[in-house]
Amino acid sequence: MPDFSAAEMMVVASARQLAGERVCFVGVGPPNIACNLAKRTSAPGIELLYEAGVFGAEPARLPLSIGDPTLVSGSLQVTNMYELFAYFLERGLVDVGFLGGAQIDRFGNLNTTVIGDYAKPTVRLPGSGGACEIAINAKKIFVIMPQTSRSFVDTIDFVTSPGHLGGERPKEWQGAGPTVVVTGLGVYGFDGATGEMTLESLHPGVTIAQVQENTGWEMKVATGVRETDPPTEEELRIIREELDPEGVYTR
Amino acid sequence: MPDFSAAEMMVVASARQLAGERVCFVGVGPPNIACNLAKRTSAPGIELLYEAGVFGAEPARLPLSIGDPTLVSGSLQVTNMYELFAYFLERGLVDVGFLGGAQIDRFGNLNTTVIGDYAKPTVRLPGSGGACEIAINAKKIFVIMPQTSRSFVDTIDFVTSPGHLGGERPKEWQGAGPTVVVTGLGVYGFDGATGEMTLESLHPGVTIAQVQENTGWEMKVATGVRETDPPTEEELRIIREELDPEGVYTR
Amino acid sequence: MPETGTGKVASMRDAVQELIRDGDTVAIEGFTHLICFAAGHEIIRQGKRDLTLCRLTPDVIYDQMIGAGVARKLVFSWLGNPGVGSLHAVRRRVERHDPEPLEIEEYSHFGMVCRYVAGASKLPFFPIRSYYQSDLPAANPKIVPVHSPYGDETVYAVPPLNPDVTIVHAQRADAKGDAQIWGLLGCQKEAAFAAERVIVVCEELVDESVIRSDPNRTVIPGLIVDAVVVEPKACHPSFAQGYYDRDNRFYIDWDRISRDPDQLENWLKEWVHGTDSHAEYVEKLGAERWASLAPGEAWSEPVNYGEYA
Amino acid sequence: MPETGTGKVASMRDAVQELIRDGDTVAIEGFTHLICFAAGHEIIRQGKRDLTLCRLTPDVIYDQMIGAGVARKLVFSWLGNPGVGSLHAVRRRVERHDPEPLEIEEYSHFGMVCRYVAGASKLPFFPIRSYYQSDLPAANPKIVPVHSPYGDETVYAVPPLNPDVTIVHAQRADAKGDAQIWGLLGCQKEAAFAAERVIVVCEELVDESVIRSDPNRTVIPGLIVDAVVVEPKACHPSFAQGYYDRDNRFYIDWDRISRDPDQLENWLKEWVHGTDSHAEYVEKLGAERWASLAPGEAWSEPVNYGEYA
Repeated sequence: MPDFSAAEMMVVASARQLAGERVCFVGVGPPNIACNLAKRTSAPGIELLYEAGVFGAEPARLPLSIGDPTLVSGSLQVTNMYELFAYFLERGLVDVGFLGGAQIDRFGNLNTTVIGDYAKPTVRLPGSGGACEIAINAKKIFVIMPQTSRSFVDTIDFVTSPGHLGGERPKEWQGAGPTVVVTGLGVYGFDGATGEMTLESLHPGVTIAQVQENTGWEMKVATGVRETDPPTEEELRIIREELDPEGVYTR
Repeated sequence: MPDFSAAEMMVVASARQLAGERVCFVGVGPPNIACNLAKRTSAPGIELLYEAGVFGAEPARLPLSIGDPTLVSGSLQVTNMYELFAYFLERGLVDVGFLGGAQIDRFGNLNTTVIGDYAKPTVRLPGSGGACEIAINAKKIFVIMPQTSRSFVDTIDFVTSPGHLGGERPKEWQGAGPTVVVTGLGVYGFDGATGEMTLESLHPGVTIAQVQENTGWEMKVATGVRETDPPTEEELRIIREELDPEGVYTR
Repeated sequence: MPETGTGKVASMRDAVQELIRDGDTVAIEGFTHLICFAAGHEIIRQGKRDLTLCRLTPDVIYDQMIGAGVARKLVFSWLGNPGVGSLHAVRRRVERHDPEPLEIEEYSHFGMVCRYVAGASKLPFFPIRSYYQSDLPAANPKIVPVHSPYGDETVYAVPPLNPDVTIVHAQRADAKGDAQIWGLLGCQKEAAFAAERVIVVCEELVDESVIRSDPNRTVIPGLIVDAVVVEPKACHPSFAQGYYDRDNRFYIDWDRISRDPDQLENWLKEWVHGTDSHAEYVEKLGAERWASLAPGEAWSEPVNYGEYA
Repeated sequence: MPETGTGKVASMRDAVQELIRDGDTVAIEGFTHLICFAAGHEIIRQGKRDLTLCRLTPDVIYDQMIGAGVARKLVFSWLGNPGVGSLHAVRRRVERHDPEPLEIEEYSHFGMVCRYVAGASKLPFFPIRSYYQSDLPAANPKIVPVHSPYGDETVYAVPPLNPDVTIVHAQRADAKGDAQIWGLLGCQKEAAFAAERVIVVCEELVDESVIRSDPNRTVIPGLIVDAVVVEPKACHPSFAQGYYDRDNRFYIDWDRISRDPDQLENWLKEWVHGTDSHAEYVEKLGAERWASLAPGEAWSEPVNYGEYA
């Protein structure tokens, strides 16, 4: 088994979950690397959609912001943001939306707005950006974020992007909500009946005890929880040589 | 006084009314010729907006349809129809909208939909096109149409584009409604208090009796009704040599 | 939703056969510009029935299709032969139910455009500042007032329009259906995003690299396209900016033809049923006619997107 | 509304002085691309006060402006230094009221975009499919549910946003303000049409014939433009597609600078108050830095609009 970082494991595990998916609404950083890795491995037909208004990007270098000029040159289509959000996202053309957050709860509700009180927060986070509408309109939501007992909490301070709430999703919602959470410790799914997060695989070397230590509620564990397959040599080569040669996001 | 046709008199009288106006929402035919004449005479700063999505057209030939390719080549901006109607018209940027119709009543309400019953009409007319929203959102409406007792009627069969109704315009409306009507017989305005059409000038050689014969109600006549100044040599030259050399709309 | 860009290029015959079913709601959009007559003709050739046809301006193409009996219903905002006069085949069916009634559903242009926008955005309604005191809402109960949640202002709502099939014509497209249009854009983008299935017809099939050299010019992404038909001159007698002019003579001739059901029938026999494909129609029209429709050149100033490697 | 295209070309100093008043609602739009930093710097130089600043992504430019004390309120949807981290000057004011509170009004990206669309269309509200069960409507009572007039579906409404002044940067514009943009378009068109007054800043002033050679590329018509400022490289450290790259080093440096009020103060002294104009700022940055930001060439395939005479 080759050496790899926790960030590399997260990217690889995410990329594998994209097998068979078509249209991905991505941000910069790990989701972008995961999608580009998937395109070269598990999901060759995947198309990348960026909220800045770019469809079918073929970035010639690692994009450093969500609106990097390298996303534009050589892409298939650039639209204004209204059409991107209305005709692609709201229309229901997005298969997978990637989200992250400062806090997540057991139902996959995400907080990217504030820690503390909204009116005078302890920490003012960036806010929604497009996350709220992505959460509601993408067919599936994949969450990538680091896992600690401060980020996996019993009650989040603010619901920026709704997940499974406490069960059923309203009929106006287009998608299934969060289906996958990938952290540095493992891969999680959600119980179809209760909408509750469930540990499905542990990254190599991680224990269930570590997961519980880094979760603010008692994490459900799937019967038959398994070990995440470690990154292959080829996956690591693509990440290290092609997608993030300077290791900005994956070292 | 040079010889001229009734159509030429209509175009010339309309063009003069455009003095000082800026953005004109035009159709093909007489309104288009009137606007282009105004641009060369009474309103050099006028900009032509076509519902097909063209702003700042500089047609190199007489456009034969509302979406002639000559309107596009060399224009300042081409937008999709949503943006044209929403951001130019609905926003309130249109100073003058030109309308016509098969029927008009004393309040400037226009019918371009049906003669007879809507469900099974005697004559099925084209319908609204953009006329209904132009009537409501342009700052002023100029009407150009032929005048007969069948077109100037007491009660129109269908209100396609509302005018002054029976008085006040609702607050949601952006403009003043119809302010000028030009026919082959004369030029009409509207009474500020009652919203009723009023004869303001008679084209050369036309009598008030002729106007009344060709109106389905008793037309109000302004005190001090005057004779329309006939077309000048220069106005006729521009129409005949530059704008409609084949006389499609003006002979 | 089609699979990843493979095998979408099809003949018009196959595209119409596979993607349009009797009873479908079909939009052939294009405002005066890029009206895909060739698609309409193929629909007539194949004898499709009971279609609901949607277009802002039914134009001569829907007069031909309705005259040929493919449609049950018409959804529109302006019913005429632009710059010429009436659509007589449509009028006969509306005024005299001859040879049978035609159901109509009528809006204004902006209303129709916003119906496609709502359809393309999956919105249950779209608000517009129109229709106040017009008789249109009485004639069409789908046009209803809606109150602003912020106060006492009232605007009107139109419902979404989601065609089963939208057909758009583009100057150039790649094999996956990424399509670029310049000149009048009408509401093709909205009508395509609103549709369940999309047929892109193009003047020229180009390499993907041409599309990627100017991504701001792309109107329709291949993502939503089911078939790509390469059919030059498919818009005659309407025009394709930079490719051919509007054939005004045809629009004038059509007024005479469509006034008389027998002449219309004969025209369809000769020009639609009598031709096997649009290529034959184009040839039949003759080189001289095409030469008279050829525009001069007026090229856009290119722009530099920059290489960011 | 300006008079017919004459005399709109102005210096940044004059444009800001004449068109922006204390207390105005100002939008400098551009999503990561074409963010007109030079306009923000001139607003700081002139010591404007009590502005309400609107932008989807306040970015480093509003951190600078808010750090300099020109703003009373911020309307936004994503508050960060993109790809780097936080906007510390903004955070100090929100978290600790240091040196004074900053009023905020918060939406999602799509909500902000639709506020401009509503403003540009004079609609009293705009419906969107977002916000269900999010805490955002509780935090911002202007986000309200609205029921479809066609049934029991509920969407959310956002109110129109009509800035007093919108500033947009374009790659090229003519002297009347007809502006062309390629690459990311953000919501500049909507923000400009929504505004009472519009300042267009451009990399290059071109002859009207260049604009007219490609009318589909025009994003803003001169009709709605009050001033045209020719200010090359005005977007540094953001980018102008085909002209210069994003200066990522500056975004990273800013994190350190804005963490410390004294460093921020010194930066403003040196780079904003210490320069008389953006031309000086550009020169001060140095030829080497600019050379490192120069992209390679990637030209669009031109298209033929055709001559129809």
